[in-house]
Amino acid sequence: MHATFTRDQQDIAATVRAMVGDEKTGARAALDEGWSAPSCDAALLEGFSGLGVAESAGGPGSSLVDLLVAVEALGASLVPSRFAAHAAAIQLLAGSGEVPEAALEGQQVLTGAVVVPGAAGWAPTAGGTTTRTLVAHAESADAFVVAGTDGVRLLDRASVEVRQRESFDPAVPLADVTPTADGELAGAGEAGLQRATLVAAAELSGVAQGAIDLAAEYARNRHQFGRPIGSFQAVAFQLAEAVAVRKAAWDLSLYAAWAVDNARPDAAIQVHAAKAAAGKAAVFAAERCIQVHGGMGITREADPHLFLRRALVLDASYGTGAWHRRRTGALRVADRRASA
Amino acid sequence: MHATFTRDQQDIAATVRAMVGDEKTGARAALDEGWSAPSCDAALLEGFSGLGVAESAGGPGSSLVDLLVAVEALGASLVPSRFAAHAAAIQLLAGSGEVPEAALEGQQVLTGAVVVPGAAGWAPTAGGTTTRTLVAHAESADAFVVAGTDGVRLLDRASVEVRQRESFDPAVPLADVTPTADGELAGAGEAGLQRATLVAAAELSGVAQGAIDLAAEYARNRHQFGRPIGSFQAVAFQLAEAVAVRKAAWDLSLYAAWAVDNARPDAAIQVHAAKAAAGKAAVFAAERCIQVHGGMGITREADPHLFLRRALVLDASYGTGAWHRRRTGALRVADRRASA
Amino acid sequence: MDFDDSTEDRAFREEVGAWLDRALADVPDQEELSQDEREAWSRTWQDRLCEAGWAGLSWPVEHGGRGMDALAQAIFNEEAAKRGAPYPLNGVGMMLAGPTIIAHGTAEQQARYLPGILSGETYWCQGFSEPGSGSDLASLRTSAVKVDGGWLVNGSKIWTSNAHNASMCLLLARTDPDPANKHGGISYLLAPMDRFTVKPLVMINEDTEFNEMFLDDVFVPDSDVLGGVGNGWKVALTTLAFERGSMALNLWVWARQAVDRLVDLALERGRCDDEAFWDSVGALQCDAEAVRIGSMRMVAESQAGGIPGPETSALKSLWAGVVQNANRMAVQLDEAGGVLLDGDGAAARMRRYLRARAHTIEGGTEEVQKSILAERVLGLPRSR
Amino acid sequence: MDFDDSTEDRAFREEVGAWLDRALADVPDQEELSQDEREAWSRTWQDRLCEAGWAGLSWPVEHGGRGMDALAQAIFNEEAAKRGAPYPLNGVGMMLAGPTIIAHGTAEQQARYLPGILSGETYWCQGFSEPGSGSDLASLRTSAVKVDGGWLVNGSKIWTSNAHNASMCLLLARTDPDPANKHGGISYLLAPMDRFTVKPLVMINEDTEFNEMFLDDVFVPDSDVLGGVGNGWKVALTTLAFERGSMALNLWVWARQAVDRLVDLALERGRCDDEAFWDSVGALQCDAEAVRIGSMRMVAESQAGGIPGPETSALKSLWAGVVQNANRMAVQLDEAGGVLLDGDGAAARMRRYLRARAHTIEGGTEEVQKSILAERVLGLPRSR
Repeated sequence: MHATFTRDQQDIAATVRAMVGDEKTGARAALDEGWSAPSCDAALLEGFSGLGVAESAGGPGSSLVDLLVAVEALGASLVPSRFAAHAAAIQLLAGSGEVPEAALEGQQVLTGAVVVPGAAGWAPTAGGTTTRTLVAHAESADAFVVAGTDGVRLLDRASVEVRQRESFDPAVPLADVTPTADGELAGAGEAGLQRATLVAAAELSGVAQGAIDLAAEYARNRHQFGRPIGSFQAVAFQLAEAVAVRKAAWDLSLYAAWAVDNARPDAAIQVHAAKAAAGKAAVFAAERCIQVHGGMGITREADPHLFLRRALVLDASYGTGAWHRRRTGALRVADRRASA
Repeated sequence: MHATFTRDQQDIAATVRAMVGDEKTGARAALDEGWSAPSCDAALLEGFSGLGVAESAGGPGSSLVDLLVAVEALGASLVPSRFAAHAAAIQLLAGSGEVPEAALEGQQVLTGAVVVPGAAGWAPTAGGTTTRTLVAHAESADAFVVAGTDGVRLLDRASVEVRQRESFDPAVPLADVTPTADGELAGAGEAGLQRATLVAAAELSGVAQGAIDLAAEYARNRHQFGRPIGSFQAVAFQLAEAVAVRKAAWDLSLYAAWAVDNARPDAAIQVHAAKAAAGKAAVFAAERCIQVHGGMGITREADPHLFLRRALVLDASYGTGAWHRRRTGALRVADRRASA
Repeated sequence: MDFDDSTEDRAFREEVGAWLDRALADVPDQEELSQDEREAWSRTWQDRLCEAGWAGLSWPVEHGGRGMDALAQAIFNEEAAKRGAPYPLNGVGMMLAGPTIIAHGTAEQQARYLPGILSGETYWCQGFSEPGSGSDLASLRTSAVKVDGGWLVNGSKIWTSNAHNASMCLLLARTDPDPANKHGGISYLLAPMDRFTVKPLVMINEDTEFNEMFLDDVFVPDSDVLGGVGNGWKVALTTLAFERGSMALNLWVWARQAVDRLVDLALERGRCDDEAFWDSVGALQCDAEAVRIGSMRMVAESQAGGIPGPETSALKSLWAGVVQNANRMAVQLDEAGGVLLDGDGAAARMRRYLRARAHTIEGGTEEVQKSILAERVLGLPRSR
Repeated sequence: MDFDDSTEDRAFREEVGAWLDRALADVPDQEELSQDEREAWSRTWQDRLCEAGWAGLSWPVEHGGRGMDALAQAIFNEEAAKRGAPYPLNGVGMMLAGPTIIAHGTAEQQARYLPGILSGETYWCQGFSEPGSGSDLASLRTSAVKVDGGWLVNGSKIWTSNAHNASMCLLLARTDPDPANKHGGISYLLAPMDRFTVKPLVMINEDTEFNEMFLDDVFVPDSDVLGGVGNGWKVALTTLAFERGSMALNLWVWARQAVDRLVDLALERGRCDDEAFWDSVGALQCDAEAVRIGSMRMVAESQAGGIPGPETSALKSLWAGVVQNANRMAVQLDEAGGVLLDGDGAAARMRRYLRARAHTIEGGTEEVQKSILAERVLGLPRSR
C-alpha cells in the first residue's frame, strides 16, 4: 500500500497552484460582468486534459487521482476555469474508452450533461431528447457529453439546443441543454458517471479548503477584546470541525477514485459517499467562513460568499449531495441485507 | 395577558422544592436496591393530587399549569416519587370529568397505560385486552387508567395482569399491563392524553433544568489549565445551548397547558410540540452534563447519568419524542394545506 | 399563567385591526417588491403611523405618546405583521432614540427631539459599531475632541441601518482617549448628519440595508451630549435593551413566516407527505413557537415591571436557527438545489437564504448570545 | 496514491489470516460474554499472541521484535478485527511501554523490561491522568521525592485501564515541585505496582474498564527513570503519539461495526426501506469510511517515515461521532426507545450507547481534539 501522494501528484498540485495564483478576482469579476475565461484557462485545458485518462482511452495512462489532485487545487482558488467541467465530461467518455484527441489536447472543450430537470440524481438514460439541466459552461463549449446510467453520447453544438440559465455562481454559467435528436449510445454510463462525479467531489473538497484557509487567516488577524478572534474556542472550533469534515470528504474522494480506477467491488458506494461528503464539507465550510467573518462575511465585497456560491452549485451538480447520501445509505443496507 | 406565574404557582414550586430537598440520593439508591418510596411521596400525593383538576371533575379548580409547575420542580430533583405518574393518570381521567375522590386525595394511587408495545405513539383505543407497555410504578399502583384516543377506562388491580419489566431508570419501575377483559369507555380520550402527556413534558423540562444546574455548578468549580472549565467557550456554550433548548421546552409546555385548559384550536399541535421539545431538551442536557463532567461523567458514582436515565425513560413515555415531533410537523402541514 | 388577551387587550386589538385594515388597503405585498419600492412603502407607512398617532404608542403621555405598555406594542406589531404591513422607516427613532432620550435626556433635549420623531419629520440611525469594533463595542475609536461649545467628532461607523434616510444619529464616541477602564471615556451624542458621508454596503443578497458612515469634523454642541460626558456606555446599554425588546416583538413573526413559506413550497411541489419532512417541519415548528411564546412571556415580564432578562438571548438564538434552517431547506427543495435563479421563485428563496446567514451575526452574534446565556443565566466565568 | 496491498503485503495478510483462523477456532463471540469472561479471553489471547511471536510485530529485530512496520500492524489488527478476535490484555505493554522504552530507554532498561512484554510475563498500565489533571495533564501532582538510590512516590492516578492485571506502570510524577515552567519537573518512571492500591471505577454502563490507583511511598530506583530526570514530558509525548497511532489502527473497525449493528437491527425490525433511514445511514457510512481511509493514509505516512500529523485528531473526532450517533439511533430503533432492558438485545444496545458517551472524553476529549486541529492544523492562537 502506498496511500500517499506520488511525487508526480505533488508536482501536479504545485503546478496548478502556481498557474492559477490568487484567482478569486476572476470569480468576483464574473458577479458583475459575467463569466470570461481566466488567463490560465487555455493552459489548463492544454496541459492537463489527459489527466485521469487511461492509455486505452487515448490518454497518457494517468490515474483518476492525478486528475482529482489538479481539480482540488483549482477548487481552492475558485478560479473560473472551464477545466473542471471539461475534465468531468472527458471522464464521462473515459468510461467508454473513446475520448476525441482534440478534447485530450484541450482544443475541443467539452461539458457534461447528466441531470434531468426535477430529478436529484443521475439520468437513467443518455438517449432521447430529454432536456438536461445544470450544464456548466455550455455557452462556450464545443461539444456536449450527454450521459445516463446506460451510456453516453457526444453531441456537437448543432445537435443540441442550449438555453442559458441564471447561475447562482456566475463564474460557473449554467444552461439547460436539449439534444435535438435521439442517437446511438456508447460505453458503460455508470463508470463514466462515477468518474465525472468524483471530479465534482474533488472541486468541492478544494472549495472547502479554500474557505477554511480564508476563515483561518481572518481569525488569526482580526482582533476583538484585545485578542485574535481565533483564540476564542467558539470561533476556532467551528473551523476545527470544518477541517475534520473536509478531511473526510477529500479522503473519501481519493479512495473512491482509486476504487473506480481499480474496479473494486465497493466503487459505487464510495463514489456516492465522496460526493455527499464533499458537498456537505464545502457548504459547511463556506457557511462557517461567513460566520467567522462576522459583519464583513455578509457583504458582497468580502470573499466568503464566493465560496458559498461555488459550493452550492457543485453540491447540486452531478447529483445533489442529499441524493448521493441516500444512495450511500441504500447501498449499505442492500450490502448488509445480501450478507445476512 | 398575564403570561407570568401567579403567586400561587410560585408558591407551589417553592413548596415542592422544599419538600423534595436534594433527593438525587433516592434515584441513586434505586439503582442498587430497586425503587422504594421517597420520604416525600405520601405528602406529595396527599397534598398535590388535585392540581390541574377542574371543579367539574371534582378538583379544586386548579389549572393544568399549576400541576406542571409542581412536576417540573420534581423533575429537576429526580426524586423517585410516584406523584408524576399518578398525576398524569388523573389527567387522563380529568379529560372525561370523572376522577375518584380517593385518587384526588392521594389515597388511591393511579398510573397511566397509553402505549401499545411496538407503537411509538398513543394507543388508538382504550378498549380491548391489548397489552400496554411503559407503565410506571405499576407494582405499587392501586388502579390503572388505560387510555386511547377514543376514551379511558379505570381498572383495579384485579382487572389487569402486571408484568414487571427491567427499567433503564430503576427509580421509575416500568411494567407491561394487560386488561383481562374488555369494558366500557368513558370520556374523550384525546383531551386526557394531551393533559397527561404535558405532565411528562413538564417532568422532562425539570430533568433538563436539573442536568444544566449540575453541569454549571461543576463547570464553575472544576479547574483545568489554571481556570474554571466554565470559562472555556467550548464548555460554556454547550450549556448555553442547553439553556435555550430547555427554555423552548418549558415555554412550549406552559403554553400548551394553557391552550388545552382553554380549549384553544391549536391545543393538539402545541401538546405534540411540547413533548417533542421536552424530550429533546432533557436528553441533550443530560448528554451535555456527562460531557462537561469529563471522565467523572462516565462513572456510575457521579450523578449525570441519573439525569440521562430519567430523560430517556420519559422521552419514550406517553409517545416517543420522535413520534410527537413528526405529529407536530404533520399537523403543521395539514393546517397549512387547509388554509391554502 | 394566562396567554389570553384581557378584555381591554381584546378591545385594543380590534381597534388596531380595524385601523390596519383601512390603512393597508392600498399597500401591495411587500415580498414582491424591489428594495427601492419596499423602502418607499416603508416611508409611506411611517407617515401613516405618525399621522394616526401610533408612533408614540408606548411612550409616556407627557412626552406626546399614548402611554401604553409593551403588550400594547406587541399587539400592534402582531396585528401589523399578520397583515404583512411594511416595516416603518423610522423604527430607530420610535423604538430606540425616543425611549432612550426619554430615559436619559434633559427636558430641553426631550423638547427638541421627541416631537420630530412623533411627527415623522426626523429620522434617526444608530451609530454604534465600527469597522474595528463589532462584538467588542467598547473598543470603539471614533473620537470626540473638546472644542469651544461642543465636540468635534471624527471616525467611521458601520452596519448602520437606514443611515441614508436619517438626519440624526445616536452616536457613540470616545471623549476621553485614555480612560481608566475601557467602558469609561465614551459619550453618547445626538449628532446631526449633514457632515456624515454615507456609503451603502451591498450585502451578499444584493440588498443594501446597511451603510458605512464616515465622520469628518462633525460638530456636536455640548447640549447634545446625552446622559452626561463619559456616561455613554450606560446610556448605550439602555438603547441596546430597547433594541432587544423591540426585536423580540418581531422575531417570532419572521420565524413563523419562514416555516409557512417552506411548507407552502413543499405543498406546491408535492413533497410534504413523508415522515422525514414532518420530522424536519416538526422541529422547526417547535422552535418557531418557542420564540413566539418566549416573546409573550418576555412582554408579560416587562409589563409586570421587570426588565427582560438574559433569557432573551435564547430567543434570538432559537430564532436565527429556525430561519436559517427553514430557508436552507427551502432552497434545497427547489429544483436543482436552488442554484438556477431564473426558476420560479428561486431567486427570492436564495436571497432569503443568504439574508438569513446574517441572523447569527447582526444584533449580537450567536457567540455573543451564548456568552450572555453562559455568564448571566448560568453564572459561568467570562470567557473573554 | 494506492490503497491496495503490495505483493508482500498480500502474502503477509494471508499468513496472518491463516494463523488467526487456527488461533481463533475455539474463541467464542466476545459480544456475548460478560466482562469477566471477556477479560479471561483477553488474557488467553495475549498468551497466544506472545507464543506465536506477534507481540513484537512492529518492534525492531534487535529488541526481539519482527521488525515490521505500521502497515503490517494495521494488516494484523484489521484481520483480527474482521474475525472478532479478543482484545489482547497487554496492549499497553506491546503498543506503548515497549515502543517508548525502545525509543527512550537505556540498554539496561531495554534488557530488563522488553523480554517480559514479548513473553507475556509482565503486564503494563499507564499512570498519566490524575483526579485533578485530566485534559491539563501537565498540572499533575503525584510527587516523587529524592531518597537514597531512587525516588519515593506518593499520589493518585485515575482512568487507568487494566491496572488490576498489571505489575508495572508507566508513571508520570513530579520530581521538581517548583519548576520554571509547568512541563518541567516531570519525570517518567517505570514503577513496580506492588505498593499501588488499585480500585476499580464502575462506569455508567456497569463495566469496570478503568481504575483509580493510590500510591503510598512507592519506591522507584534511579535506574528506572526513563529518559532522564525532568524529561518526563517529552517522553510522555512519545507515548501519547504511539497511543494515537495504535488507536487509529482500531478505531475504524469499531465505527464500521457500530454501523453494521444498526443496519442489522433495522433489517430485523423491517425499518430500513425508507429514505430517511438511508439518509441517516448514508451520513454514518461516509464518516465511518472516512475514518478507515484516514487511518490507511496515516499508516502510509508513518510507513513513509513521517510522523502522523495533527489530522489524526480529525479521525478521533469523526469516529466518536459515528459511534455515538449509530449507537443512539440503535437505541431509538428499539421498542420503547430502548429503555426496557429485558427486551431482546436491548440491554446490550443500551450498554453500548452509554459506553460511547465516553468516546468524546477518553483518549483526549472532543474539546482537546478540536484544540489540536485549531492550533496545529490551522495555526490559530492557543485558547487556553
